[in-house]
Amino acid sequence: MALLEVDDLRTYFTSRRGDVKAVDGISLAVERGKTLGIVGESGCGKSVTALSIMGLLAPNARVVSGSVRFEGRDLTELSDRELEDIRGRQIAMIFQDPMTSLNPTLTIGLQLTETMRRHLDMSRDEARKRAIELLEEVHIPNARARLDDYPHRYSGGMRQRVMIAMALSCSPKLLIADEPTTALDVTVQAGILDLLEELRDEHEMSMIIITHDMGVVAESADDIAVMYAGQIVEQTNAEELFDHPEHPYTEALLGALPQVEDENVRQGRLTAIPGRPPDLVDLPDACRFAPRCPYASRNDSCTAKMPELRELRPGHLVRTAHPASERQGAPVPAAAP
Amino acid sequence: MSANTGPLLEVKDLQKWFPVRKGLLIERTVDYVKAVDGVSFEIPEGQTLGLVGESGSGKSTTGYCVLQLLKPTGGSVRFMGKELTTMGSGDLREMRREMQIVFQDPYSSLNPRMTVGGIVAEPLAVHGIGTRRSRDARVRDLLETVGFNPDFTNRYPHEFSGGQRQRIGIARALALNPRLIICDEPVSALDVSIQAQILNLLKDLQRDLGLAYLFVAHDLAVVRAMSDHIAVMNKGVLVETGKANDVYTNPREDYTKALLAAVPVPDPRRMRERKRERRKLAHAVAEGL
Amino acid sequence: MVLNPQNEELRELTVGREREDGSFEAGAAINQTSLWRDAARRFAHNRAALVAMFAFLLMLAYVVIVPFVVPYDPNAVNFDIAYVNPTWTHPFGTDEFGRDLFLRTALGGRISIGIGFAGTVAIMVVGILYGAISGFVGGWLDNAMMRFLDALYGLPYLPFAIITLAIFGTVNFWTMVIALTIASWFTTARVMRGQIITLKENDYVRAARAVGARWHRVLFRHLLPNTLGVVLVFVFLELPGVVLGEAFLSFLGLGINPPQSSWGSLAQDGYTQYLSHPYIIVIPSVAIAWLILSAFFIADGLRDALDPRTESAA
Amino acid sequence: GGGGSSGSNNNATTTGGSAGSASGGTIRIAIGSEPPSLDPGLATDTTSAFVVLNTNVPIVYLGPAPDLKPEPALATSWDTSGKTVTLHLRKDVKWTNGDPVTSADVVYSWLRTISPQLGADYAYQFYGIQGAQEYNSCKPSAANQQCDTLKNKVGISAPDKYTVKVELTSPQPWFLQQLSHTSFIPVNKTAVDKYGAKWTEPGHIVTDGPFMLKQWKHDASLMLVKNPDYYDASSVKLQTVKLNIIPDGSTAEQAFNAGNVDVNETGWPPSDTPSIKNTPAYQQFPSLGIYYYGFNVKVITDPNQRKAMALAIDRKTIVDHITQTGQVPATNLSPAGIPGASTINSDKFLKPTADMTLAKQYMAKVSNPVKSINLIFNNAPGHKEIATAIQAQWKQLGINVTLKQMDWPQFLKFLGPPPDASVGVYRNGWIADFPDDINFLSIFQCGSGNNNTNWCNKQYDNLLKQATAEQDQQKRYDLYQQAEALLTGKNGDMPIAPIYWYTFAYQVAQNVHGWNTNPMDEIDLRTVSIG
Amino acid sequence: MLKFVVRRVLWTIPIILLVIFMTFWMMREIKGSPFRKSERAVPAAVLANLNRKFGLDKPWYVQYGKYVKDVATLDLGPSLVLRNQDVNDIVKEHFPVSAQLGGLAMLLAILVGIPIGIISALRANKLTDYIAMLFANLGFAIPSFLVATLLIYEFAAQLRWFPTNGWDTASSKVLPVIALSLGPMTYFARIVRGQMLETLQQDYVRTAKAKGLRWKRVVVVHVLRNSLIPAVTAAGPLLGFLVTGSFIIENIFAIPGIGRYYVISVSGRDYSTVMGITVLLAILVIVANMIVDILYGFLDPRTRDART
Ligand SMILES: Nc1ncnc2c1ncn2[C@@H]1O[C@H](COP(=O)(O)OP(=O)(O)OP(=O)(O)O)[C@@H](O)[C@H]1O
Ligand SMILES: Nc1ncnc2c1ncn2[C@@H]1O[C@H](COP(=O)(O)OP(=O)(O)OP(=O)(O)O)[C@@H](O)[C@H]1O
Ligand SMILES: [Mg+2]
Ligand SMILES: [Mg+2]
Repeated sequence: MALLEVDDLRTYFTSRRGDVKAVDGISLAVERGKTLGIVGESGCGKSVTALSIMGLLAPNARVVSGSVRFEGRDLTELSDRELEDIRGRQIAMIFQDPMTSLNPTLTIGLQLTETMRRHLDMSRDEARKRAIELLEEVHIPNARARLDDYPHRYSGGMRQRVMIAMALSCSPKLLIADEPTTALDVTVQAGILDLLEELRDEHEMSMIIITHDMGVVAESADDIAVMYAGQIVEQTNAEELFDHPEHPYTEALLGALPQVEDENVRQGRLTAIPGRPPDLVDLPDACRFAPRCPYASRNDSCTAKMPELRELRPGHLVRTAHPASERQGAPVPAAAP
Repeated sequence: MSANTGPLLEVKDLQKWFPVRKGLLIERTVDYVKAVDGVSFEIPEGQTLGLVGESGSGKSTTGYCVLQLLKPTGGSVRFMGKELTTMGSGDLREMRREMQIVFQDPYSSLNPRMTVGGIVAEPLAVHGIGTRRSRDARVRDLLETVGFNPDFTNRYPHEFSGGQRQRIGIARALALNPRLIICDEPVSALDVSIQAQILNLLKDLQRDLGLAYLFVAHDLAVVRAMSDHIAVMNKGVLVETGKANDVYTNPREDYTKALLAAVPVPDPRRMRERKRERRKLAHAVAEGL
Repeated sequence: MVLNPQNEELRELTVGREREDGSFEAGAAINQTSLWRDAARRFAHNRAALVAMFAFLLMLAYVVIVPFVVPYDPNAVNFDIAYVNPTWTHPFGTDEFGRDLFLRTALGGRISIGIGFAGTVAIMVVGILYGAISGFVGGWLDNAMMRFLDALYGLPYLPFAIITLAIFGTVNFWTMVIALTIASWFTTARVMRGQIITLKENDYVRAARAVGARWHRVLFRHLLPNTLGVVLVFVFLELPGVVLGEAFLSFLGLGINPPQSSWGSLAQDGYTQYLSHPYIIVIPSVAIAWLILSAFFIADGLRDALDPRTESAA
Repeated sequence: GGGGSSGSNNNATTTGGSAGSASGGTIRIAIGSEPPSLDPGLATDTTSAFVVLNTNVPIVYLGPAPDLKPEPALATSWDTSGKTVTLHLRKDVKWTNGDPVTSADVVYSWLRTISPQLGADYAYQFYGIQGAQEYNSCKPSAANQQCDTLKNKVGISAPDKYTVKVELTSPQPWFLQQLSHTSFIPVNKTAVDKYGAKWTEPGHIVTDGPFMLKQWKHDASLMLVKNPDYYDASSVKLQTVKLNIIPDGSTAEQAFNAGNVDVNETGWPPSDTPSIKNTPAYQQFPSLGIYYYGFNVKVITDPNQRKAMALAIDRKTIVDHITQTGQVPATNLSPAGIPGASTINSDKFLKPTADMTLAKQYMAKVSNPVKSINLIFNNAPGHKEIATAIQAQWKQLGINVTLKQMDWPQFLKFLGPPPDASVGVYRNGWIADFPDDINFLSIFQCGSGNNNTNWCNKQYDNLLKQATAEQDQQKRYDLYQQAEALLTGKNGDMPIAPIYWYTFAYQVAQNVHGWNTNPMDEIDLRTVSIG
Repeated sequence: MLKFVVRRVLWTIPIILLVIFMTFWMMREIKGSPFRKSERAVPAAVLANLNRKFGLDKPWYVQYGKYVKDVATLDLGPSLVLRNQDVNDIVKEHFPVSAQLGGLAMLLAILVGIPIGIISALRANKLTDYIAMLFANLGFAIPSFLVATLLIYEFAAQLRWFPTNGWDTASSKVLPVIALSLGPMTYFARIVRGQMLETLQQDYVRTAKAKGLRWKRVVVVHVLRNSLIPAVTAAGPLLGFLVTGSFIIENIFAIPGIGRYYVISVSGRDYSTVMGITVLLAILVIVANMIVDILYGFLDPRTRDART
């Protein structure tokens, strides 16, 4: 059994215009010790998925259906107090913006130790000692002295390291990182990603890494789920996805990305995706990508009915009527290893 | 325009120091933040210079100094053979017809209280070009050029998405038929799919109008896709300049190497190799702490 | 209490900061409303603000219309009908001179609301100019102007209004407005300066300068219009302060000249009679509270309406 | 008595009858303001006078109304011959520091008050004494020498330890009554020299009256205790007097109703008068004071218009519906309680009620009526209401009155004399300094500092001059009558419109006995008892 | 931080000079003399004596210079109206009363207003919230003179639980403090509520929740502290306002405070007293603001570095 199993999760927001179907039937599994990457355009529901797992949704959100099974327990059915015991202890989370995710009025030390004191029953001194170790672990120099500093004295990269240290402090089984490097410079990003990988191995935890950057998932994920408009449109392991993208959207995403190692990139043009994602309030019963899809036509099945998420090859799920391998003239890729 | 043989833009030894003021009652300048410290480069007509570097390395400041939106502390900026740093404000206004800027944030770069038409027409209005009628026509032209539905001139910017807004910003920059556009991270706020649209647009415009770009970005892949030459900036100084492909394939400075190695590529196998390279370099460069 | 003029919290407002709402293709507009219509729609969805708006308009209507329809002379003295308790013929009763309070409260409202708005506008004009210049010019001038403002902050508000009235020697509509303005524009100036300084950092201001716009265009086309939302909210936030200030001055006997009256002076009249005729103080007090509350909720609604961020948190 | 800068609710005292000598006790009195000064030389207002009078022995006390004859106090007897007055002092009056009060104290104190250095407002009370005005007018810094010379020329001397001799500038029949004024009360030189301006603080202050200042919490309360060494201590019944300063009438009324004070001297909102009048606590005393409207005769030039306006005022309505504390509608300037009033006020052209028909007749005679007039008044309680009523009454004559409410110093500035050209009518009042009608009539002399009307009538001035020299009382009253008629009579010029004569009203608890106020607003606590 | 304080303190000197100058100038512009207290004419000689005695016959710059010197030596001069008192005495005697009144009102406002704000934010859009905010808005809208009037009528005159006036016994302080504190109390309630709601949406609160902290701790440690910042910012000017602006309450309750004196002095043209009190109050406001700034630095460490 996987560590985390999300089954047909639907999270809607109440708004004046109607329900915003931010997450609309997502199923995921995170194996122990593995990293799941979730990629997708802004607004496709990546964060809402993560927050649904954590039970940290905004007051106007509600989980309409589905379950989030963590080690067999359905988190959506737990009370607030039970959830509090799991958060930070079993499942930890890092957020996108390290600038605002730390409380500016409390010292790093306090924010770091309070998790341990809450979950691990440590004394103040023990917790401080452990905090120093943790800061060293995330490569913060002069950790002892910097423990009593306030967050504003830390750079963005350092703050994100603190966030990581904090998330790891109780050795959670699952770490959810929601765009942990988007706000950071490339060099810093690389450092953070390396660090996460290093710690994941060390602590033997599982990870969900959420990003809009294909490069980031390529670097750190074992399995990847591509999201589009509240749904998963393609899901498989990392190499398979980059080698043989099936969904037109995945293909387009890859084509739109300039390649730093491509000598001729200056001369060529990039693949742009026309159109825009659908309104999450008013969704037709059709493939959500159809309006932007170069392969969809009016009398297609996918403009009349939502395609199922199907297992095209073992371990390669895709939700489209026009997977690359089924298109005319497309070479049929070898089965995934 | 006087024919001149030199490059379109020639920046020499550009400096911009921001004073750090301290003092009890009356503040005195005690120190400087050397945001730009001795930067030199040139951009020939119709070409693109890519300026890369980490956050805070002084890229935007360089751009502003070129346009004289910030008064440089020292150095020279010659544009079309004329020295801008010592130019009077009247002459400078004239020069502004020839050089424009596109900003990173499509949200803060358009005045929310002005219509799309008003925004794009503003450069024309400021320079008293044309009648209201002829300006309207020109605005429609411009919007069409950038792929923006010209029927929406009476709408307000907030009604449009980031990509659309960025097009409005580009239309504004094109209004005066400039020769040089400074693109200050024009795509870093956009999603990948939109980013590609804008990059394609900028490329097309360069080809059709013969524009020169100073293309500022922190995403090395994007810079590479856009630039003929590259300048790598770190802490206010240029650490490396050269032809784009040379810099990318053969970086000389460790800083450049580290920068390149840190760029993720969408290919897991390639990524594993890069990670190893990166680790090797890791100690050569400060980690941005 | 008087709305503390030095308090910025209430006025800390954000100019419409748009939220990234996704990226869409060039061409179709995302939503087809103008900024103001958008705000109006949001305002219309705020029930408290709507009720307040209705209450406010009702009050305005009362104040404007009643003097035309009530058949009494507001200043005629007739001791025979003094102190008539509220009845149908005199819905608010009569005062010691037998004057109809329904009519006089309406007339007093004209003055109170008039002073309120005139004072607010004066505060706005002075504060906006001062703040805008300070923030726009920046540098040492900004520094000097802010230090000067610090000094003014040291001046206690109502006593200075009193001193100002004493300098004028006579209390009429305009001297009252000036007195209430003189020590109340500081906060507006500060907030305005903050606004301008923030707005100055917007790229569209840079863009305007990059195309060669001169300072006045930058100030009047790009900066000031963008403070409009804040200014509008401020008008309704300042209003209670000015109205209450007028009431306090009237209460101290520094009110508008009789037989004219304002709600403040009516309340003062009422104060001296509250033991025997309590309705006389209650009516103008309720009117003041009515005005203040409705202005306050309107301000609240406007602030939310003009801040597109509130959209999501419905 | 001091000024009536406050409104219609003022207060006053005479030595009351003999109340039963109940055992001593504490009385708590609400007073309207902090006494600005307890220095007899500097006190100018009624509140200060109240405390000064009860902590000191004046030169003379005033007898009961209506005559208000001088009665022995510090001076046991006196001789008057022409312009010379000789005072014989009591020998058993002691300062609270044990020293006797002597003629030297009197001479010292008077010269101190006159001296330009002290800057006493009431120095002019002494101007009837030879050389006083000259001394008071000298500039001490310019030539000290000169001031000293002038000081020596002031007609005040002490032939022996208990005799004071005064040389007046003219025979002033009222001078002895004037001596009852607090500004003539001697001060203790030792204390003044030792503590300077602060000598009136408790602990420093040295007095000689029935009570001593024990405690003074500024702006909150004063506590007086009985002076055991007062020469007539046995007749003083109260042990302690607590004066609570409550400026707000409503609060004072509430405090009285709640039993927090025994006497409400502050007053109350007029609208509460009808109910208070029905309680046994209500006490009312007549006053030598007038509330009037003055005309600026340079603006309202036609006497017929002034008469019309004066006639149009319905005094009774004002008294009944606005002031309400038993004030008497004033048909003349001279108060009904002034000695000789029956003679002086015999021309009753004006009536307590309005005579609209007559008023309109007079108005019709006016060739160029002034139809729009500014009326100024200060912003103390009560004035606004009266002005509002009169505005409505004058409206019936077709006159549009604009009311201008001002704060006090501003008001005085507009008042002049001469009054500001914009002023058509002003409100004013007068409470007697001493009980002789000259005190009222001389207000309207040409060039008088209190004549704010611009009205100047030589005939009137002559009548007053004759009266000043006239020793025969009845003849003097006749002269006063002629003068009064020039003001408010049928053939008079009507520079003023009298409105009402003051009364003083209090809430006095049932267990307080002997509370009394004389017509000059003096409250004497010697005879008051509680229990 | 120390430097910041020193700097603020140094800056107050020119600011206070400016305040003195402005007050001085305004007082000179007021018509009317401090030496006419009644209708009675004051003879020219007497007026001259008085002007000479108080130095009002000197040119304005001499008066101003002397005044500044006096202030520097902490001698505010004699009162022009209360002839036996110095402004120093007046201040010494009455300021503590106002300070106590203002301080107590402030304390009450904080002790009641802040919890109301907190509770109503935590119960946002529930009945408790509506009731609390109804109270807060009414308290904001009803003029304090009406509140004072009602309190005296009900609790002093009718029920006789408290005295109607005065400032000597503890029970006499109850009603005025309540009357004065109602406005600021509701003000605190509103700003705390507003800021709480804002803070509750901050990323770091989400972080705290993600750490699994108990809700109570999240509120107390992470939300409260940050929500109090605007209240603290408001408190400085408010304290100044409470001490300077309490004269209506002082008048109604017959409290011997400085606020009432101020008004009396203005209408009495007691220049020296007005000036003295103004300077004092200006210093008070400036100091209050300074303390707030320091406190602010305490609560929000970001500002500590930003300002040195
Ligand atoms: N509180 C809310 N109320 C209403 N709609 C919401 C709310 N929060 C999120 N949404 C909507 O839910 C959808 C998914 O949001 P989500 O934050 O999960 O996107 P995301 O994939 O994380 O995007 P990004 O890359 O920008 O973080 C969006 O369309 C957003 O507008
Ligand atoms: N007005 C200013 N005053 C003081 N320092 C400034 C000012 N503007 C910029 N700086 C400093 O100058 C340096 C360069 O800033 P600049 O904005 O040019 O960097 P950048 O390379 O564009 O970074 P980014 O990628 O974040 O936009 C930074 O350290 C910044 O803090
Ligand atoms: Mg997200
Ligand atoms: Mg930049």
